Amino acid sequence: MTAVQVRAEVLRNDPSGAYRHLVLRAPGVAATARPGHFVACAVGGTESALLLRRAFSLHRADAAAGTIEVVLAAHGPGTRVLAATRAGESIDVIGPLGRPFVLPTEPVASVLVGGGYGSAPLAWLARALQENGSRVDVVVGAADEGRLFGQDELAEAADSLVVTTDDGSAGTRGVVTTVMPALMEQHGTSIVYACGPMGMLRAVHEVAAAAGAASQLAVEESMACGIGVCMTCVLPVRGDDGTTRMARSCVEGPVFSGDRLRWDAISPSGSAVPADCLGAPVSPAVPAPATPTTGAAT
Amino acid sequence: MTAVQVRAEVLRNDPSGAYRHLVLRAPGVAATARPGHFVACAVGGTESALLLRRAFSLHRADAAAGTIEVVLAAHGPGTRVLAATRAGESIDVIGPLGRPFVLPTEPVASVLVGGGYGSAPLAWLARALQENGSRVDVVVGAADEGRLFGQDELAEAADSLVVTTDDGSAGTRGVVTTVMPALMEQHGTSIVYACGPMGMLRAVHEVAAAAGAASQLAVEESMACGIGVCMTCVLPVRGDDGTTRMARSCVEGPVFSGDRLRWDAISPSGSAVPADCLGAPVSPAVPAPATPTTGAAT
Amino acid sequence: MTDMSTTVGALGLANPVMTASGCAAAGRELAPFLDVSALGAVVTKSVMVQPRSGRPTPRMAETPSGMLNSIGLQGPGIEDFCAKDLPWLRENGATAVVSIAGGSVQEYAELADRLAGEPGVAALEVNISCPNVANRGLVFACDPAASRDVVAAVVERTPAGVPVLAKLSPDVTDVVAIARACLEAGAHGLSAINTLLGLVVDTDTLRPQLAGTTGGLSGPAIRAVAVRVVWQLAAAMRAGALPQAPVVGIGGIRTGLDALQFLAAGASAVQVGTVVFNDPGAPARIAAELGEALSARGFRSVADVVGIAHP
Amino acid sequence: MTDMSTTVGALGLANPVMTASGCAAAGRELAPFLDVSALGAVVTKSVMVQPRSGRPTPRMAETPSGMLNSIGLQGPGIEDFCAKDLPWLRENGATAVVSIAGGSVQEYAELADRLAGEPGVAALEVNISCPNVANRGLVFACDPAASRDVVAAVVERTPAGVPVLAKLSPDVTDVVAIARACLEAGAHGLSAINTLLGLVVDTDTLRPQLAGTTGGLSGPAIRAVAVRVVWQLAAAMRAGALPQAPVVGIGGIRTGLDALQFLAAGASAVQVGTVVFNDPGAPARIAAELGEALSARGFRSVADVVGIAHP
Ligand SMILES: Cc1cc2nc3c(=O)[nH]c(=O)nc-3n(C[C@H](O)[C@H](O)[C@H](O)COP(=O)(O)OP(=O)(O)OC[C@H]3O[C@@H](n4cnc5c(N)ncnc54)[C@H](O)[C@@H]3O)c2cc1C
Ligand SMILES: Cc1cc2nc3c(=O)[nH]c(=O)nc-3n(C[C@H](O)[C@H](O)[C@H](O)COP(=O)(O)OP(=O)(O)OC[C@H]3O[C@@H](n4cnc5c(N)ncnc54)[C@H](O)[C@@H]3O)c2cc1C
Ligand SMILES: Cc1cc2nc3c(=O)[nH]c(=O)nc-3n(C[C@H](O)[C@H](O)[C@H](O)COP(=O)(O)O)c2cc1C
Ligand SMILES: Cc1cc2nc3c(=O)[nH]c(=O)nc-3n(C[C@H](O)[C@H](O)[C@H](O)COP(=O)(O)O)c2cc1C
Ligand code: FES
Ligand code: FES
Repeated sequence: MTAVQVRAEVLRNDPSGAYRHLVLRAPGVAATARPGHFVACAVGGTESALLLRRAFSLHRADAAAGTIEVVLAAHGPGTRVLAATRAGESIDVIGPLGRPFVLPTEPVASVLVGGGYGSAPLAWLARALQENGSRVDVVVGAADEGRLFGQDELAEAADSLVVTTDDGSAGTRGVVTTVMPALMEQHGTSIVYACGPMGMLRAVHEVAAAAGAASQLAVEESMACGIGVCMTCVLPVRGDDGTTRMARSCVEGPVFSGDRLRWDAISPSGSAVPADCLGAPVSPAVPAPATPTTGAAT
Repeated sequence: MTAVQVRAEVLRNDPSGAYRHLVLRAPGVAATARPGHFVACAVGGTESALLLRRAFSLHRADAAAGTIEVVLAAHGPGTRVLAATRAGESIDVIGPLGRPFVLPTEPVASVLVGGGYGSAPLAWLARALQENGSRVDVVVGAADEGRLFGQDELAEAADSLVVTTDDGSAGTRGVVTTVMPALMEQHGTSIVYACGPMGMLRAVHEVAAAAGAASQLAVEESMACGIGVCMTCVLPVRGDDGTTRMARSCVEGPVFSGDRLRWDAISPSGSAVPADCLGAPVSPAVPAPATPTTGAAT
Repeated sequence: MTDMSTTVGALGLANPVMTASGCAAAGRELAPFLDVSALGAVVTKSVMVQPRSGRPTPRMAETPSGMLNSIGLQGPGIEDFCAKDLPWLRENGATAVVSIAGGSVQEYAELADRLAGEPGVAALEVNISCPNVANRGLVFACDPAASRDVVAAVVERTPAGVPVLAKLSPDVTDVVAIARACLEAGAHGLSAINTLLGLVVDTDTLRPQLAGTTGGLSGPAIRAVAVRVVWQLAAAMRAGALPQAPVVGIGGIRTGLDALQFLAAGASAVQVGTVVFNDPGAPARIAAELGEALSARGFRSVADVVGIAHP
Repeated sequence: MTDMSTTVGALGLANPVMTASGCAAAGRELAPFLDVSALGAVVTKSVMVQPRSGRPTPRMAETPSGMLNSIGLQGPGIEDFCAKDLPWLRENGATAVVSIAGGSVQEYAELADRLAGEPGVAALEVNISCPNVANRGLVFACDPAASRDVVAAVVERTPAGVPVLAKLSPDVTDVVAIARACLEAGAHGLSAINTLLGLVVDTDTLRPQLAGTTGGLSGPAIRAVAVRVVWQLAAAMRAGALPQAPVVGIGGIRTGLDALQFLAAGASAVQVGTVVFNDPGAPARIAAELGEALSARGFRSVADVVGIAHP
């Protein structure tokens, strides 16, 4: 895959529960995209005060049609602007970015878990897994019914679908991990794929690990560049060599193997630097004065 | 007149030569607007990097219909954004602002001069003058035909219309002042109204003064606030008391009597502070070091 | 509902949102857009002893999310100000904070003397971001000793009960050192920040766009610098490195949440400057938004949130 | 057509547009978006002697027309850099300007020693906006003596023909004084500016948004400050108050006309930082736009426009 930067025409922008579902014409992106890849969208033109791109998982890419799809929640100023684009307008898009979900080389039983708009890539992923003969059970959860995404398509694509909501407004009242253990036991699941908020990913990983299953987790770290040049999107990840590094989630992720993430240092509000991380401060190398002094060590 | 701040719906946005002609629904503005008033339009919302409003002369206001009209040249980033607004969208508008053209208390012979989009308010002004029984001869000029505005309406509204272009692509080749003297002599013009770039205003004033006529000139100074609080839009103006002050063109103008402007200190690129201006530096009060030192005296 | 009243030393304010000096003239022009008596205060354009023409034009350049200005302290002089502006503010029920500026310690002293007798001066704000004629035009606010002298001269002449605020420039290596000089000289509070020195080149003329060459950068572009300065001042006070004093936060405030950033960083009140040019009703809107934000977060008073971002 | 080549001391560049340190890693990640060999230069992320984890997250906050970052100089350390990054840059025909950072004079000296033997180091840029461990974390760039020591140690160890650029912080009262210290210590040129110290409060958590509390403000928001610093340096050189040396302009460059502002203010070359995050192809685009702007204005060479905005 090589990322390309394109002006993508908005072909459709439809509501879907609490979200907007956008279809964009971006043949160069669609050509090499895989489930788990993301795109980075600029917000407005040169007169925009919002300089940083916003990242969105690909809901689907259709190489033949030259289209890509994203599902977005308008929660802040940038996503609000993007959610308000109209068919015929265009968005500056870079993609596909990141490393996609790793597919098993042999047929296995898998569980796919999505939280909120995190279920966006799951139907596409489900089809890819089924193509290689794997069983696919899907669990999607959200705070309430409006914040679920794509149940119809998932019901069709997957071997089974369980829905949970915090408030019980749809499916089982509870969270995704409430229903995972039984499901995994029933189908002998050996791999779990998940996409959603960090708290959920952690819980999913723990359930998977307890059942002896691997997990592939798509994380969502705050990103300034999306292409690997800025070092804002890092989190502590144990490498093949056993050493923990602050790894860039935009190029080494966003999909990580759950057992590589240093959960002891990761929280939904950010990550600490584990003491055994490569290059971690030994004694506090940079003294942190009570009063910050002038000048920033960036 | 009291200025109001409104979200004005764009009812029409049509091309007109090199310009865009916008019709906005803004009853509060339309109610008290007079020829020579201007409006200040915000560019985009809170996510816009362009903070300052753009000023536009009112082409016309229709109190009954609750509409105002402006003619705008898309020459920089802000005017480009405004020029691209579509019917149904809205613009944050403040107006009416400034002091309008002063109408004669008795019928007189007047010449109205417009340069480029400066002819926008002239048809409206012509009608106001005719209502009080004055004769109205209009001269409009521009670099080329595309940059003329509103000839048809002016031809209808005025007693006579002369068109000039620098390149001769329409009307007489030349500038507005080429044709003014003969016209003024023929009709015994006692007052000239003009709207256009500073170089033109100056030339118009000189021709008018030479013919013993008064002039009412609508200037176009760079404005940060448009409402009189920032002091960016000033130019040196002689007051009733004979004292020159740096007067705010947004509240004391934009229309000034030509004989009050201190032409000796005004140039198209900005105004100097005349030595006899109120509060002018005596000896350089603020020494201007070759290397600016830190800190800004605003 | 949060109790929105706040204090800046002896100055009690109905709410924490004031206009910033030079961005609201003396309040009159904002009357069509907001109720000046409902504002925390109107901080008037810095006034000098004599009338002053200000600089030649162009005086401004737009910049991304901000602007550059070089007005050069145009104003009517203190007599005219006392004759026309102060009475209007009094009659319209506004709380008036009078900003003063000078080219010498003597000039600041004269202004303080003149204002000492005037009714309706709720507080003085000393704009020390002015070139010191006696020191090759070096700005007072860049020099602790000069800042101290100016503030001491003003405090000495100002009646008890009228707080004196020193307005700091961000264009210094150590803003805490300047703040210390001002507080040691008797300032009752600190206003932070004034504009950053900037320059824009006109790419058509290939000359500086402002007639005054450089100008002051303001607007949302500088907000993070302003919040940082407020944070540094409050942190230094907490660490005992600076005497305790109220801080007024200024710089790029556009919304109630922007104002909240300043309060949480340690400001007891805020001022709205450049954003008034975008939205003349902004100070009132921001006060309302701030009230909603504080209520939504369960704060009962403004004091409860001041400095809460510190560890 | 304007001849776009320029020089920064002994460093010849195909065109004046480089990437800024920390905004292009070591060039590799930009390869899908532009031809690194066609850039003026790639300035690499400041490298330290040892590998470094950088700060906890969150490390960034978006601000109006800019951003705040506190990466904390995450990097692989000089050995890994020489083993992997420099060879890639060489192989891909990029002009490599290596930015170095340290916590002590000794550390900078070690880096200069290590790089002295390396092929393909076109120039060094000394990032002196780092806390000096020996002086309570005071940033080197805020202290003329510390700046002098660091630069002298680097210059001493760097082969003739490899220019050493000192990168200045805007967060000082007198940037010309720091520049003077650097030039007197032997720096061959000045890079201006690094980020401004800023802080953003998260209005949900009511805590600083960055794990590192403060961060560096960058992007178009700071452009007018950066152009001003370049102007001040060039003006001081013209006035004989500062030794003559080339200046590299940095700060908020988004378009060719922005780059032109810096050249006219006195920069011989420019760097593009934060805008790369918005548009990874920006350095190439900006070079092209600058070329068009210079041609349209009838300039035959870059040198003809450098400093033209000065009287
Ligand atoms: C790999 C990846 C995939 C994502 N997929 C989706 C998706 O499919 N649908 C969807 O709605 N959202 C998705 N997000 C989250 C989305 O990027 C953020 O909601 C969005 O950037 C917030 O922008 P804003 O203008 O609304 O908020 P603001 O708070 O104004 O954003 C300010 C800055 O912080 C960053 N930021 C804020 N929140 C987040 C966040 N949750 N994650 C990452 N960066 C953030 C923004 O990029 C921006 O730079 C994804 C994020 C990542 C990293
Ligand atoms: C009283 C008045 C009436 C005007 N009437 C009209 C009109 O009817 N039609 C029309 O097309 N234009 C009119 N203008 C000019 C118009 O305001 C400017 O063209 C516009 O502000 C430029 O904005 P920009 O984003 O295109 O350019 P930019 O160069 O990006 O503007 C940057 C800043 O400079 C100011 N500025 C730039 N050029 C001018 C200018 N010529 N005059 C005033 N401010 C300027 C802008 O307000 C803005 O704050 C009028 C200006 C004034 C003051
Ligand atoms: C046009 C203009 C004029 C100003 N005049 C003054 C002044 O006279 N005295 C003063 O102390 N500050 C003055 N300032 C600075 C503001 O009061 C304020 O400190 C600064 O602009 C930062 O706030 P802001 O970003 O909200 O504008 C002026 C600012 C602007 C934009
Ligand atoms: C994320 C980020 C990381 C940076 N890292 C460094 C660095 O390692 N060394 C350095 O000298 N400057 C660093 N900078 C500063 C930039 O090189 C540049 O001086 C500054 O951002 C201003 O330019 P800009 O507005 O174009 O970004 C960094 C800036 C950013 C935004
Ligand atoms: S977002 Fe910049 S390195 Fe990942
Ligand atoms: S534009 Fe602000 S005073 Fe006229």
